Amino acid sequence: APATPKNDTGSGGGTSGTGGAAAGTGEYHGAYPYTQPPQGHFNIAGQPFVAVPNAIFPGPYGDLMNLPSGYYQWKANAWTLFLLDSYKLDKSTNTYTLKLKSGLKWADGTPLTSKDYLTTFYCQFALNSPLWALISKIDAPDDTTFTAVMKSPAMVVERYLLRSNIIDTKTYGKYADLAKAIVDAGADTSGADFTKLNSDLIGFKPSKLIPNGPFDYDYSTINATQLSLKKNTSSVLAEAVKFASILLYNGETPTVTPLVLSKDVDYATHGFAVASEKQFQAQGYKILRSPVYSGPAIYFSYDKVPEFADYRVRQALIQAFDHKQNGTVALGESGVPQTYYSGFSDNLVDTWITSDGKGKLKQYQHDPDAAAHGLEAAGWKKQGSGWQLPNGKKAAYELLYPSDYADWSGAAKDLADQMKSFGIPITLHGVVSTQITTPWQKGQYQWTINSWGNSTQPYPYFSFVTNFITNNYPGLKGVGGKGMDFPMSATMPGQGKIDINDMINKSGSGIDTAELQKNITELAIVFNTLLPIIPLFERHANAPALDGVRVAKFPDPNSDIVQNSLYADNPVLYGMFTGTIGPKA
Amino acid sequence: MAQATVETATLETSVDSGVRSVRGSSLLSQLTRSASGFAGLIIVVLIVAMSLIAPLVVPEAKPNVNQIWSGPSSRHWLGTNNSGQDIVTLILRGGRTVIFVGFGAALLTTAIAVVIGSLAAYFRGRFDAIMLQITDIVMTIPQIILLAVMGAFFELNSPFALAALIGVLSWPVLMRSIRAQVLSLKEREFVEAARLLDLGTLRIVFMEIVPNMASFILINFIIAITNATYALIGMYVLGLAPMSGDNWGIMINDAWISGAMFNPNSMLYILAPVAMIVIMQLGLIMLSRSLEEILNPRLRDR
Amino acid sequence: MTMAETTMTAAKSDVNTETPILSVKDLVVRYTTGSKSYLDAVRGVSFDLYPGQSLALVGESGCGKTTLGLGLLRLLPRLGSVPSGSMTFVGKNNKPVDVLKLGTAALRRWRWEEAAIVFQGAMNSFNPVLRIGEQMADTMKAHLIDGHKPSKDEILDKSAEMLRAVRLEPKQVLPSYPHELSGGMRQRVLIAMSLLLDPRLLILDEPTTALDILTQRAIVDVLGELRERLGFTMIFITHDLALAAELADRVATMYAGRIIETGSVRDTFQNPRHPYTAGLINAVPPVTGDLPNLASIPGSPPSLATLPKGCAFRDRCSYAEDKCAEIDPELEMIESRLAGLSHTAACINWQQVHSPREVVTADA
Amino acid sequence: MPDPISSDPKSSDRPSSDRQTPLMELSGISQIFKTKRGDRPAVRDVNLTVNAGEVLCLVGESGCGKTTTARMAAGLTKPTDGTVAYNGQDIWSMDKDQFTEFRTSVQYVHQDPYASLNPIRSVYKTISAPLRKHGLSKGNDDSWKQASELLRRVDLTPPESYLSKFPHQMSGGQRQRVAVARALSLNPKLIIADESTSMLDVSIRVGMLNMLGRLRDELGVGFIFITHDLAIAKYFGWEGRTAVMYLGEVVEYGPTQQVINDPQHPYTRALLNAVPEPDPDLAAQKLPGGGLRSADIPSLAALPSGCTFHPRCPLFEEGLCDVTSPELSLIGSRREVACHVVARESGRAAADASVSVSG
Amino acid sequence: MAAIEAGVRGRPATGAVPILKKVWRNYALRRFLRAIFVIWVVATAVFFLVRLLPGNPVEQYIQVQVSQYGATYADAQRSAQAYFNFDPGTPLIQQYFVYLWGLCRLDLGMSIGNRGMAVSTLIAQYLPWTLFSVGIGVGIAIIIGLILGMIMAYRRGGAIDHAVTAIGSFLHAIPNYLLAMIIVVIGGARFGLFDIATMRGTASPGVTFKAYGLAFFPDIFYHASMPILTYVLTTVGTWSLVMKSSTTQVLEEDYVTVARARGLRDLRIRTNYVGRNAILPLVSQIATTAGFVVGGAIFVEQTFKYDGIGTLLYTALQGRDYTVLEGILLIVTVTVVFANLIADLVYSLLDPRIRTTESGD
Ligand SMILES: Nc1ncnc2c1ncn2[C@@H]1O[C@H](COP(=O)(O)OP(=O)(O)OP(=O)(O)O)[C@@H](O)[C@H]1O
Ligand SMILES: Nc1ncnc2c1ncn2[C@@H]1O[C@H](COP(=O)(O)OP(=O)(O)OP(=O)(O)O)[C@@H](O)[C@H]1O
Ligand SMILES: [Mg+2]
Ligand SMILES: [Mg+2]
Repeated sequence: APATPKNDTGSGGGTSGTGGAAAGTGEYHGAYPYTQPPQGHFNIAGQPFVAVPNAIFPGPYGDLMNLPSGYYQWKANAWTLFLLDSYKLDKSTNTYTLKLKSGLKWADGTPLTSKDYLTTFYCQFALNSPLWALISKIDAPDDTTFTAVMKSPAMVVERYLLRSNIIDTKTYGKYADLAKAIVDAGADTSGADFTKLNSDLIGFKPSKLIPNGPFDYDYSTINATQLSLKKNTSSVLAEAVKFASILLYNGETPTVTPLVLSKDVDYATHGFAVASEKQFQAQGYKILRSPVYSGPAIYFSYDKVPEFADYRVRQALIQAFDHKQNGTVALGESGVPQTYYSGFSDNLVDTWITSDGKGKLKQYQHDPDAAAHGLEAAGWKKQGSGWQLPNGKKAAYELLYPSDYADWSGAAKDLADQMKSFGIPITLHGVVSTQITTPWQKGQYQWTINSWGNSTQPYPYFSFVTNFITNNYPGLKGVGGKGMDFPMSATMPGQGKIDINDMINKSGSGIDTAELQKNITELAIVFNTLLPIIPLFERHANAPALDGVRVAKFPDPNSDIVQNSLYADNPVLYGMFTGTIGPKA
Repeated sequence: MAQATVETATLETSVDSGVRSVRGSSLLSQLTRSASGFAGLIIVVLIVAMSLIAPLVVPEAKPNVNQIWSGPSSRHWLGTNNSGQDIVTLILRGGRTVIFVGFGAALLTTAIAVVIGSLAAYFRGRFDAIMLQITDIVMTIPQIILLAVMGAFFELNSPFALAALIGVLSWPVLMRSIRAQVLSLKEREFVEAARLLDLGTLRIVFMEIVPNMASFILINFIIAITNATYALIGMYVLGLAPMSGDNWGIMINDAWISGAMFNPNSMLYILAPVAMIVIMQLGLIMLSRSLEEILNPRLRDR
Repeated sequence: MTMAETTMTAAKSDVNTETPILSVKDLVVRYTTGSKSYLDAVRGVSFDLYPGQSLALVGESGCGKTTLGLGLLRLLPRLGSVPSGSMTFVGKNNKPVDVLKLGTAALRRWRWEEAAIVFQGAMNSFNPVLRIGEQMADTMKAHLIDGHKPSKDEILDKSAEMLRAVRLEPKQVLPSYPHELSGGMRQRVLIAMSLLLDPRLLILDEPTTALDILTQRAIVDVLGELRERLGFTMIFITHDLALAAELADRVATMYAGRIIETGSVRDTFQNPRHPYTAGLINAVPPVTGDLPNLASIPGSPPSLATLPKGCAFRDRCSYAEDKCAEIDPELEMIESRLAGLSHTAACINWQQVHSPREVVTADA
Repeated sequence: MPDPISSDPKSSDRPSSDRQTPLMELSGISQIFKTKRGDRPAVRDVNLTVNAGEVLCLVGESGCGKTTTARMAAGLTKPTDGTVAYNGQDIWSMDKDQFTEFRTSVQYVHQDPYASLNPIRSVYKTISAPLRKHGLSKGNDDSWKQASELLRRVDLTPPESYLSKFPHQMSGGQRQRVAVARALSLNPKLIIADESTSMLDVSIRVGMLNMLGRLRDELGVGFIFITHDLAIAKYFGWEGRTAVMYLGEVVEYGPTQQVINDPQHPYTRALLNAVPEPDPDLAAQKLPGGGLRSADIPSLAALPSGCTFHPRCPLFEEGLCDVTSPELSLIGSRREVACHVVARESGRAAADASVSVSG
Repeated sequence: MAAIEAGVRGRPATGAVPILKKVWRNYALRRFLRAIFVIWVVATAVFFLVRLLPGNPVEQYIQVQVSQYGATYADAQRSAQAYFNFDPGTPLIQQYFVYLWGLCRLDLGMSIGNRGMAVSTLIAQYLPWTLFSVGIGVGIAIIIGLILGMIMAYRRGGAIDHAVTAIGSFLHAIPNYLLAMIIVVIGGARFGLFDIATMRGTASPGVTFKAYGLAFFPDIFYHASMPILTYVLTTVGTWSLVMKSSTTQVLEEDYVTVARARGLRDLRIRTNYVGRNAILPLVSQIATTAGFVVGGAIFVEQTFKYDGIGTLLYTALQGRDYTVLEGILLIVTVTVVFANLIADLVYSLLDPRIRTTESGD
């Protein structure tokens, strides 16, 4: 269901639990990896969808400087608007109309108007945003109105429009003008002028950033290890956010973990190891397990292991091992077995699967006997402690996995253990993540572990793209490999030939909810039956959050907002913007 | 001269043992010369024996999801790992490859360094120049990159291949030290004497000159074992070696990436295999005390 | 034979009444050779050395001369030890010290300032990486000269002086590295170095074996001269009896770790009272005159490790009798004179031992 | 002492042609060391020969180039000029086999036994190594026996107590004898002995010299015998020749008997004069400084002009000796001397003074 | 004496050596040319190895775009090419010659992964910190190690020997990244011995030399202290063990006994007689650590978030930033090669015996 426009931004809101602290004192300590200067720069055009790499715009915390129009509540399917009064979709003209709040200001005092929205989205055009494949025209009829016309309607357009961080015309206007000219001339991105614009914008390195959000960089503090954010009082949310300053530690998991252990960090979104997590808990952190809406899955290179081309084999295999154990070994409580195997997160099933469709999704339970029967039905033979393929060979495989991902390698190890006791010996072959893309693309593996689902978009379409296309030949055209080489026109048992490509497109286009639900359900059943990849489990975050040291209270781990995707509409940031998370008294 | 009789008695045994040692028997009695050397021998033998035998007698550690990172207890002395396996079992079973690769690579490294280093110094001239050149090149070629590329093109499955690869890459530093020492040793007159007796170049280099650096070579050999062991672990980290089976290196890598350092209950998972390597190195170094004395008679003090 | 006759090198006849500069009593030096075995390379040696005296220590190869020299300076290798005996030394300040009891610091200063040693085998006596000049300077800088630290010039002057004294050209030698010098040159540098601090006692362990005769002569002259000037006492270890005759006024003959005869040069050479000494003298080839048939002492020296009971020389001795297998004779006074000038021998048959000349004629 | 000669396998097949070509011939050899501080001509234009069964004694002052000459003769260093011929063949143009043959038949005993023994090898290992390498011994026991035998030859008895010793456990003389024993192990045809008896006491030295003398007489082993002890040169080289070197050049060369009993070159005379006397009475009569004008040896880096000996020479004649350097010239029938004054004198007395030499 | 100075009676040197030959004979020059050759070979090898690494920057960027933002491959590829300013399709050999030509002009090129950044700027930014921390750490470790090694050799078999051997080999056998982690986790987080939050990095926020003057130095020492401690602890054991064995050999030399006989002060004997000779075989080993000083310790720097060249190397490796990788590795190569060169020269200074043979043949 599309989000219903909402007016309250939280800032208008009465008293929040932590309202006691004046906007002048508390400091919040977060951690997020960013590229430090001199490589790091302040060109934030395209955030977050087509961002220029290496911008110092630290993930969710970047939203503190340059607000998007709003945040999405993943569980409630609703937008919380920051910069807008309202937005609406005119289905007949396929036009979105965004109404800006009045009196919005940039930190330098200039008013924030719909012009800046134009700048934002023209710049996205200049950066090759997929948005522009779906819209044909944007306009600003007046200072507080922004419109976008879709050429091929899709639900995701709404998200692109509302979730993009708004950038200022003063800084980016010249690029937006150039982009506008190209759009007006027919949006041709193959011309030389586009290429030049694209390159120029990418190469653009403004020395400073003009924020519209409640915080601004404290530039003198930015170094390789940390940066501080200071209050931008002119922001619309300046009052709502109760922290006076924000300190962000730079670093990946290993360097941030000690900081968490020493309670220097209030909340961190890194993927922490189970061992660390346990220790955090021992020290009084609570763990916010926001779903990541994706997880690891077994991929087969059907070229290399044709015996898995038979879907019955895959259906057998998915029952052959204990997904819960696998998830627990990899991620502790954050590795949750899937129930529906719909191809996307169980958290989205209620939203996108029709009620009768849900019943058609097989809930593959751990059942080695059933698995054995399944294999035998497919012509495999149990021989001693191992399995014999229909062609007489022994079943034994090599599993390629990214060795530096703690959870995935844990999962790989456990999978190998479990498969071994099931009778299929697995040789583990770990490769660092930077080197693994090549074999993935070229299909140089027998089994591998790669991800299913999509953690930045709440639409199943993107998950299906990941599952069927990204690592398969259609997605890899031009790259020179065939990936897993799963046939896109497959035979569904009892249904005959299907065109998966077509089904995926259908699952993403259109704005009719019911229609979409139908299409998505169909495709989910296809995924559930054919299992082109075998999801191991669904990953949840294990973000430690420390109440009572600097922050009064983080949301309850069970609260709905924690269901928000960590990296897309972070629940803690949401809490800050809405004033529910504030400094300790 | 009341001492005379005593002397004769004891001195006879001394001659006797001297003769025996000269004729190369009773290595053991020489190894037990010093107490700490003997202790080292025992440590090394125990660890090697354990690593060889344990995989045959100790059953594999069973994963147990309910026991993840359980910390030391009476059932699991060193606790359990991220899949609930008993760490003691893993330690017992996991020495073989590591020790093999460590010794193998160190042996190869030391052998290459000694052979090339001493021959280059002995012959000087073009051979030396070429060898130095090669040494400089091997020494400076960035190994991580080389290994990454190697790992991408070859399957480094067998411990032999691993040992060979590590061994082949790590000799240059020692080679240069050896070369430098041989440069001055070969000017000694006893080398000249050996040349006069036409003992043969190889014999002169390896039997006359090289043993004079024995203790230096020995300590470097031991250091090379540890270095090779960690190079192996580095290869696991880089994902260049297959991660199958129980093996201290895999344990360390596994523990490292699964953040075992951060939790007192899990710390043992990384500390235990490191401790094994430490203990083995300690044992070797203690043992080297005795070996040095065997190789360098001037050091014997009893 | 009068007292006057026994002193032919200058400046020492008047010293006999003084206390000995070095008094060694029953010194034993032991080498550990195995976990339970050892050998005594010096077996109960006693002697007194008077100021200004020059004692030649002769004896066959391996009899413990070097060991004794090392022991006197407490420089034994790691496996060497002094299980018993005492060494009393009277230094420049005329106070007797027990050398075996000197502390580390005192011992360090004592060495080279009071007693210096020139080693056999000068090849390895120098640090290969330092220039000769630096090594000489090192030696001086480590000690006080007349109570003060020597200045650069003093060091240079003194080094040059000593090098010239051993017939070396300082300008050439000082900046040289040890390996650039011939064996003989190194040996001389070592001698020069030993004299840098005007030690009271100088131990020279075969200092001229590697030297040619001219240099040897020069050194003999220099040593004599310096001895006259500085009045140091000398222990001169050699197997070259001729040299001993020239340089020493007393000779002590060692055999298998013991001193078996002491006496003035003249007494020893003209009237040896131990068959071994007699045999040695007999083996010296003369440079003038016709070529004699020289005979070595029959048999071979015993191994110190397996010394039988009784006199160590008896197997090779033409005067040996049954009794010799029983007793290891002590030094016996043959002619008693003033302290330090007497003639002693450790042979029960000393009376029958012929003079060397007679031996030669008997052989011929 | 057991007879060492009878067991020599090589004695029978010694080519008889040895008698014609000298065993070793050094022709015009020079050695110039290049150092940072300039060239050092340690040996210049030396011509010497050794025949089988003959002893050539090299005497001279320290640093005069004896060792350097001997090292060239042994093929240890290549002369910078001139040729070294063994059995008539230039050793530096030999093929591999010939050179191997040369190597094993010419042995060199180093001056310093402290450095010439490998500190980590026991005596047994030191001596048995060449035996094993050249197949002269069969098995361990045989090596053991032969090594014992060699030690006995050099008077290290009982051999058992020395075989297991290491160099640092032995006295200087004992080491020197081990070095000699090692050189003997290959039954060499030419032994170059560099001060090889200097560290031995007189008695053992005489024993050794006698032993070496037997090798010379009975097996025809040639010797280059370096010593500074003229008495030893005289004793051992009585029937051979002696070359007196000074600052890298041979200044007097002839039959030992003549050179030592009737020295001509003022330097040789000085040397003889300096020989210490065992008799205290005789010793007292020596001339101080050997009768030389100066005891200083000039530096090789700055050699005196003319005759290099002139600054020290008692016969020095200004305008002659410091201008031209004398060549070796025949004095009498078999002796060469490099001295202007002596050559002139002997030329004058050539008619009446012809020394007959018994050979 | 006058006679000696009177004149040199040398014979004229044999034939004039052609000037080229003379130049070639020049040892230092010859070594220099060889060093250049080695650098060229290694630079070439590095170039090709780096390009042979699986994956390339474009591919990686695309992967992220596609998997995270749902871009199509085609789109991602286009923006990647625009961003990276690098075409993986250019023939390798052509790229190589461009690279070589750049090298000849001492131009390391532009970073691929960071638009508009010159490789040399990046290196200049990161390298000094590594030089500073690793240099000091290794320096301290070498000094302490050598001293400890000597003490051990002197007291062979004594308590110190046993203790230092045990501790030294213990430390040597612990990988540096683990030790760094132990310091951080146990020392910092658990026992709070120091404040890991403020110690991270190379300097405190905003602290620069320009702004703070001399007060800058205490700050950077404060920040470098833990990395330095790690380097010292992990390498000191090795040095002490190696030095011990080398010293043991020297202690047996006669000249040491003679030096004692000469009554030299112990210190003098230890430094100039024993130490100097014992260090000889270690010279080249010390030289090779120069490469380490430049290359940094990747994992240690990461653990302490100390942004030295190791960090840059790591990110360049992760992002397949070819030019940066090549630049860093070239610097390492040049350093190692020249350190070796210097080691050889130093060696011949320290050991005069080598020098003579060098010029002798
Ligand atoms: N470190 C040692 N260990 C065992 N035995 C030793 C050691 N050093 C010397 N000896 C033995 O002690 C004895 C005496 O040796 P020393 O060097 O004192 O003899 P020397 O009289 O100086 O002989 P030379 O005249 O040959 O130098 C010899 O038999 C020798 O083998
Ligand atoms: N490697 C070298 N480099 C430079 N000069 C050298 C070298 N070897 C020897 N010399 C010099 O050559 C000269 C002759 O040396 P050599 O060793 O032949 O003398 P020697 O006659 O054997 O003297 P001694 O009797 O003292 O052993 C000496 O001046 C010496 O310094
Ligand atoms: Mg001696
Ligand atoms: Mg010599």
